[in-house]
Amino acid sequence: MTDHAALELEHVTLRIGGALLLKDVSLTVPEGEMLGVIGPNGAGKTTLFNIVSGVLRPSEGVVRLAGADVTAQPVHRRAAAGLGRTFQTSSLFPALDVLENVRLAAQAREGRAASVFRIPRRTDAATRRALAALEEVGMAHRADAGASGLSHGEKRKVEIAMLIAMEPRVILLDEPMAGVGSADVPALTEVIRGLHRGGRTVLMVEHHMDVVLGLADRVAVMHHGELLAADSPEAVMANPTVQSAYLGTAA
Amino acid sequence: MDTLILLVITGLGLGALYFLVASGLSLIYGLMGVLNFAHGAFLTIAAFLGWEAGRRISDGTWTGLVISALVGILVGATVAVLTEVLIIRRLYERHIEQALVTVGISLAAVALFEGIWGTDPIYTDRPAWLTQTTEILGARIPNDRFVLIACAALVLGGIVLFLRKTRYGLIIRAGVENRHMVTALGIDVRRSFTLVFAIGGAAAGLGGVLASVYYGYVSAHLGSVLLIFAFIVTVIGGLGSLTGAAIASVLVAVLQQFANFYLGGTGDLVVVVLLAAVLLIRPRGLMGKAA
Amino acid sequence: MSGPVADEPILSVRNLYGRIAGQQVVEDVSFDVPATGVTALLGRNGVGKTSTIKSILGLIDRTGEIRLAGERIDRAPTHRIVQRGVAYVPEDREVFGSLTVAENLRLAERDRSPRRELVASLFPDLEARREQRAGTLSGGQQQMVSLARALVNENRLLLVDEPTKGLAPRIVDEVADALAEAARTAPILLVEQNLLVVRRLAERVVVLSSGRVVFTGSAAELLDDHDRVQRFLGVHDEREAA
Amino acid sequence: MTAKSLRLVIGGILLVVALAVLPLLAIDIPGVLPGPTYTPGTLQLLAFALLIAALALTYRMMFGLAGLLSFGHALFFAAGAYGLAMTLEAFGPAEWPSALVFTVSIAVTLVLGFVLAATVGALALRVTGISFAMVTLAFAQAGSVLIRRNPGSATGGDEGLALDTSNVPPELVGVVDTRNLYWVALGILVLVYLIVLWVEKSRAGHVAEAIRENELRVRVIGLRPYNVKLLVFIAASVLASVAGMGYLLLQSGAAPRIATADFTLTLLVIVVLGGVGARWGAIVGGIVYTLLDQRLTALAGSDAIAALPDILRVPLSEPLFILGTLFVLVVLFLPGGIAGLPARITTGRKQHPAEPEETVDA
Amino acid sequence: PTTSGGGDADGADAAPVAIGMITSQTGPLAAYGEAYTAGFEAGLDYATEGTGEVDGRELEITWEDDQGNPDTAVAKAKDLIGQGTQVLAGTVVSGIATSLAEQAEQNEILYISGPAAADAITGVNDYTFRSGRQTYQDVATAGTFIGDPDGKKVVVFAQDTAFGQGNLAGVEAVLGGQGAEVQGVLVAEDATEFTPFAQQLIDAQPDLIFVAWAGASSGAMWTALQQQGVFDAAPVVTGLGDVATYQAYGEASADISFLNHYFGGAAGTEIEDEMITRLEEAGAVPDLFSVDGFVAAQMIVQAVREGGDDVDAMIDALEGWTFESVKGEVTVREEDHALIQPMYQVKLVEGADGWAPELIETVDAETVAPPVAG
Ligand SMILES: Nc1ncnc2c1ncn2[C@@H]1O[C@H](COP(=O)(O)OP(=O)(O)OP(=O)(O)O)[C@@H](O)[C@H]1O
Ligand SMILES: Nc1ncnc2c1ncn2[C@@H]1O[C@H](COP(=O)(O)OP(=O)(O)OP(=O)(O)O)[C@@H](O)[C@H]1O
Ligand SMILES: [Mg+2]
Ligand SMILES: [Mg+2]
Repeated sequence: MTDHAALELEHVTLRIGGALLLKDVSLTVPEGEMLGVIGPNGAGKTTLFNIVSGVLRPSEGVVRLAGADVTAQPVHRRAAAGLGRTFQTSSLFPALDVLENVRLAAQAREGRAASVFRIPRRTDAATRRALAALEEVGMAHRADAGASGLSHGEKRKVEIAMLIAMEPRVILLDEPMAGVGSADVPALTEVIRGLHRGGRTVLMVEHHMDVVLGLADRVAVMHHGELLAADSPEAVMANPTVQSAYLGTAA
Repeated sequence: MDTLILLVITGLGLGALYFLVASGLSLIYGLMGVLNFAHGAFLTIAAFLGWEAGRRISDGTWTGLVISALVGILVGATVAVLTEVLIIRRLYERHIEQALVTVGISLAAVALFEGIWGTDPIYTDRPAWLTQTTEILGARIPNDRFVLIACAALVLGGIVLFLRKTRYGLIIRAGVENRHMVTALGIDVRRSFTLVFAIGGAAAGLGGVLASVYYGYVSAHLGSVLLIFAFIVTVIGGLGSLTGAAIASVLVAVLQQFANFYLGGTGDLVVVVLLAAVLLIRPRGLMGKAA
Repeated sequence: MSGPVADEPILSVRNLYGRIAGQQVVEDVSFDVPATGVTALLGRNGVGKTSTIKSILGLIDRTGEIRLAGERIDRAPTHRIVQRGVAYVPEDREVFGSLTVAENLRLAERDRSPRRELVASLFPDLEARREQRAGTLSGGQQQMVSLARALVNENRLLLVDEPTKGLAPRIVDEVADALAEAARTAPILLVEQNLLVVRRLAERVVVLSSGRVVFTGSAAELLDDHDRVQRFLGVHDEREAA
Repeated sequence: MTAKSLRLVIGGILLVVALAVLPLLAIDIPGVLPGPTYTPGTLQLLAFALLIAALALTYRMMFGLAGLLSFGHALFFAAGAYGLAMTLEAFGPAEWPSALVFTVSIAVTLVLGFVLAATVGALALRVTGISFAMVTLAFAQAGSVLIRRNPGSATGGDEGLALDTSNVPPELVGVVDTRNLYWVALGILVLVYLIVLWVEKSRAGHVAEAIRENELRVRVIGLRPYNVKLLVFIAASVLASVAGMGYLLLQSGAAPRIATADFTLTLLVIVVLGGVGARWGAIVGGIVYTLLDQRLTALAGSDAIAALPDILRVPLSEPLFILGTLFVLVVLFLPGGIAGLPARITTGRKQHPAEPEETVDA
Repeated sequence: PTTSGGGDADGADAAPVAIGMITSQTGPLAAYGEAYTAGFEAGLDYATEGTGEVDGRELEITWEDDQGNPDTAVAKAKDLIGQGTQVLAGTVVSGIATSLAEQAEQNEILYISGPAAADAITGVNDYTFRSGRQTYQDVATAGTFIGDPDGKKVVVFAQDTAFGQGNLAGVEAVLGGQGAEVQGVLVAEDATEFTPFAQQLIDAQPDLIFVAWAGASSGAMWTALQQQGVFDAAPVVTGLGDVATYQAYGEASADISFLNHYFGGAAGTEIEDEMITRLEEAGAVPDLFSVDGFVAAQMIVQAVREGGDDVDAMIDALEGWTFESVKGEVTVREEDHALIQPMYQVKLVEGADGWAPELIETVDAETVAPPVAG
């Protein structure tokens, strides 16, 4: 294990057009931490994830993964270096079946993922890893189903299986519970806990406060593109700005 | 010097013709995402029927020409509406298929026109003034170029006003993105889409009649020749941008004139290079909106 | 416009069948939406709540009898149904990403005198972003646009599908307030996962399971019965589902 | 290997064998083939159909698998045909045996095809969607213009380029040897099929499919779409030039028509007609289209048509009118193309319900 | 179609001779194909005195449509050859003629090319003959308009296609060879705006402008030349095409000097009358390429009569053959199979039905004979 933090942001600022989307955000996430990210709608949480995963480049500032400066690296390089993410709205490959979806992720991990000289087989390592990942999220029985016919909760689980198959060291989850029925929340919470327990560093944006409080080691609060605080769940919940700007009376 | 002026003004005239063809194409493509390969066929049939009507009533006069133009506009709009209602409508949100059926229509239409009007060009009569020239700074400019430029400007202004002043532009842009949601807001998208096709077809119809004035003939292939330039102009100008298409039309035509004249007839090669270069440097085209 | 008679339901659905891509997703569903207040349509993921609403609007293939204030609407095309005063807030927001916020709202205005001030006061955040393209809004902001599009008109019925999905807790509160406010003038058929919101807004509930109605009755009756909540919605504790 | 795939393999082999022995049989299908299968005219037509099928297969790999809508595929077919014709003519030291010159010319053409594909692909793939289609169109248009311009009398311009047969094996020259050319065409089709099958089944094929669905998602799992798309583009293009070489030998020449955008559009029509969903769709599409084209022309010239009243005679005597109309009907009513037919017959269901028509308000 | 194993299997001389005619019945040049076909029918009727037989042997003629497309033509040719065709003839498209000549050589049968004008077909191989004129003869006829070309300046205005390039090369060879200074103004085929080029022509200050143009854009091109005053600057010569083009020159018609291969009434020979009678009976009119078809029929009959089934004997029968035809006396030159024939100088005059051609002068066959192709 290195002595570097899993993820470091230094003075990250993002401007698009005239709008200031992120203001001087600095954040360090140590190896193995589960960090909850909360904040009002439009605070910049998804934007932050886009910066970390490389979908957006910061106007200023530096992004480091395991000590290495990745600010200029394209998305796929960061992913190959062990960064996995999900999207706020489900995105699978609808024309492929569930197993194929997950196997793509597993292949990517192995390298030579897009080789013409290798034909995937039911027995190869990537397939085995994909099946194991589906097993882990309880979706193995749906391996042959087409991805487009899955229910919302099932899609969420398959996305997480893809993450597991990639074996990333750092994971970004953007609202994994959005649209998941109450009945499935506990199971999915367990799946996420499992992700973290495997020693991975997890950042999770989530509006379901009990899920955040139940899982996170630390909670970061975004507001108007700024990082207001990153502290223990209790301390954050007690913060008056969080109370008024984010929680309102519903908490 | 007069060669230069001649090149520029005739280039403008050619650009006007390109724009007349491209305007309908760009409108339909930009708003509805339908890459309409049948646009050339709209144009050709309008030119043929416009010519048939014009010559029956009074050949080679201004009345004849005006009647041709009106008939052409009407025919273009009608054929476009029929195409939309009978065929394109069934394929909404399936843009590739839409483009494909229009390929089929254009193949079939050109063959049908050849069957009806034969393979040889049919030479048309024009009012005498159109075949004369006007001298500008020593360059003798054929008069029909001025008509082309004026019509193109009118069409550009008309369509821009239509989009600005009515809700149709909005409805169609939204409808292309998510048709169901537009109906769920209580709007009859189909009517708007048909209207846009009608306008695009009318522009093609006018373009067809004017093209037959410019070339001096009508033939089954009139439309297909112009269509490829109209595509190029639409893409260089930026999808959905009518002003972009107008600027690109002039740019392409003038450049083509100069290259044909000074660079050993390389006009079309230069245009092709321009297209590739613009797309590679600025994939959205000159005036296209950010993706 | 003749106001509905007090005891006549604004919406009545009988033997509704709906299919997507040849697959039956709504089966023989019948229920009424009373002319006032909020009726919640509940059920676990994938039981067909969204599909039911879409069938009512004619957005998917459907058969059955649907009446709006007594008049048959099951053969009418979507835009006609909406023009009769039905507003729809879709599950996935479905804002027009390439249009600006202002354009999204302008498109939705059906009435002569749209209630622009109401919308502006409900969602001040949107006022500030009128010229931003809706595709670049955050998820929550898009949800606000979607709601605003429905509330900008005078409606006879609101069909609202998971309006609080992805919203921050404080906004969930505000949206619930807005819906409560809206429900004073027009009845709402609401799909919602957050049972706290359901309890706060709904008087009546209809529960679906695998495309069929399994329960209709008062909201309190259902929510207070832990057994039923557990059976129909798979939830042990209402709070857990907040 | 599962029982099902084993059956498929055996079926495929039997089919190829059946096709291979056709020239030895005298099967006559009046109305479909111009004459019995051993006659040179019929073999020529069949061989042409097989080559077009091979070309359609390569086009499907790009369009159907990777979702790359190219308007410039004809360029690579033409590169194969013209490339081989030009190398055969321009080069070949007199002291080399002609078999060697022939082989080396093929190799040189393949390398040229590869370089061209890599260059065009590398540039065009920097943009996506319609822009990609337009850039490929631009390159193909440039190629087409160059061929027609006849620079340095290298391409023969409008008149095309005749095959210089001095270094072509005598078995591939002359009408009596049409049979051999037929076998060459069949060989090319089988080769193309196997390579396309391999690419599609490989990891790269799966990734290409995923890219078609959602490019950002592919990048997020750590793959670079550009490389895979380029690979598919190059593979399809080089195979297209192989088909082009077959075409040159079969036709004893190359005509500028094969470099035009219209030719690419024809390919698109073929692939859609056959059905994008399946490989065999492209093959069937290629064969059906070629035969239809030929037969409809025969029909157009027939006395039966000439005797019809004008309103029927004019459209029916235009083969392209019939093909175009047929194509529109297929897109409208048979979305899966010919390859989609079996599934439709077994499910018997309309896949795309028309929008409910406007009805009178109650 | 039936298959025949060739004449000799039956032993009898009465076996029919299979002739394959390939030309455009559809496609861009269908009109030319039609004229050629009608001319051929007339010629066959004339040469066989209405019997369709030569020495008791039936000429079994199969017509095929090349659609203007070499692929189709080659397929059709192979089919015909495979079925035992001994003589191929036809096509108006030079590209197709090249392919057919290639097939004729590969398969050792006789080929008589149609109206396709490319010089390259002359002398391409032993099996290939022409029934029409070639580019060289057109150009040489144009040259007759300026008397002695020595020291004169000739500008060739043409499209940058094989046809245009061929004409420029022709002018350079013919008139350049006679001491004229030749300059080419070549325009891209797709160009639609010709006004600037008209200026360029005037600026060149030529003694003669030779225009070689094909296709639909010719109308716009002539208008441009007229508008810019090119006709005032120098005499303009071009080839007069088929009937359909007579009205294409618009206002410029009277100012252009035309060279011509043939138009109805140009020759004034008895055989021409014979042809016209037959054409009119068949509902056709005499046109540019009627003679090519007529000559082709005469040549085929001669080949079969003298050569029987032996292709070498057929070649011998045609090589050096001089005969009376529509345009007068024509000769199949022995060395390269060029068809040595007279050409015409023509002008257009306006009549009740629009513009119609009128003969100025017949140009002697030897004056415009191409040099022997090597
Ligand atoms: N191109 C742009 N121009 C202007 N503002 C933009 C642009 N793109 C995004 N924004 C704004 O940036 C802010 C951050 O958006 P982001 O999606 O990161 O929010 P979020 O915290 O994820 O919210 P939510 O919880 O609702 O998903 C939003 O206010 C959004 O409107
Ligand atoms: N486009 C589609 N293609 C195939 N099946 C679909 C499609 N859309 C929905 N379904 C299926 O229809 C059923 C009902 O879906 P619906 O969206 O109505 O459920 P829901 O009750 O709204 O669920 P959720 O709570 O997840 O929103 C589900 O089983 C779903 O898988
Ligand atoms: Mg977000
Ligand atoms: Mg739902």
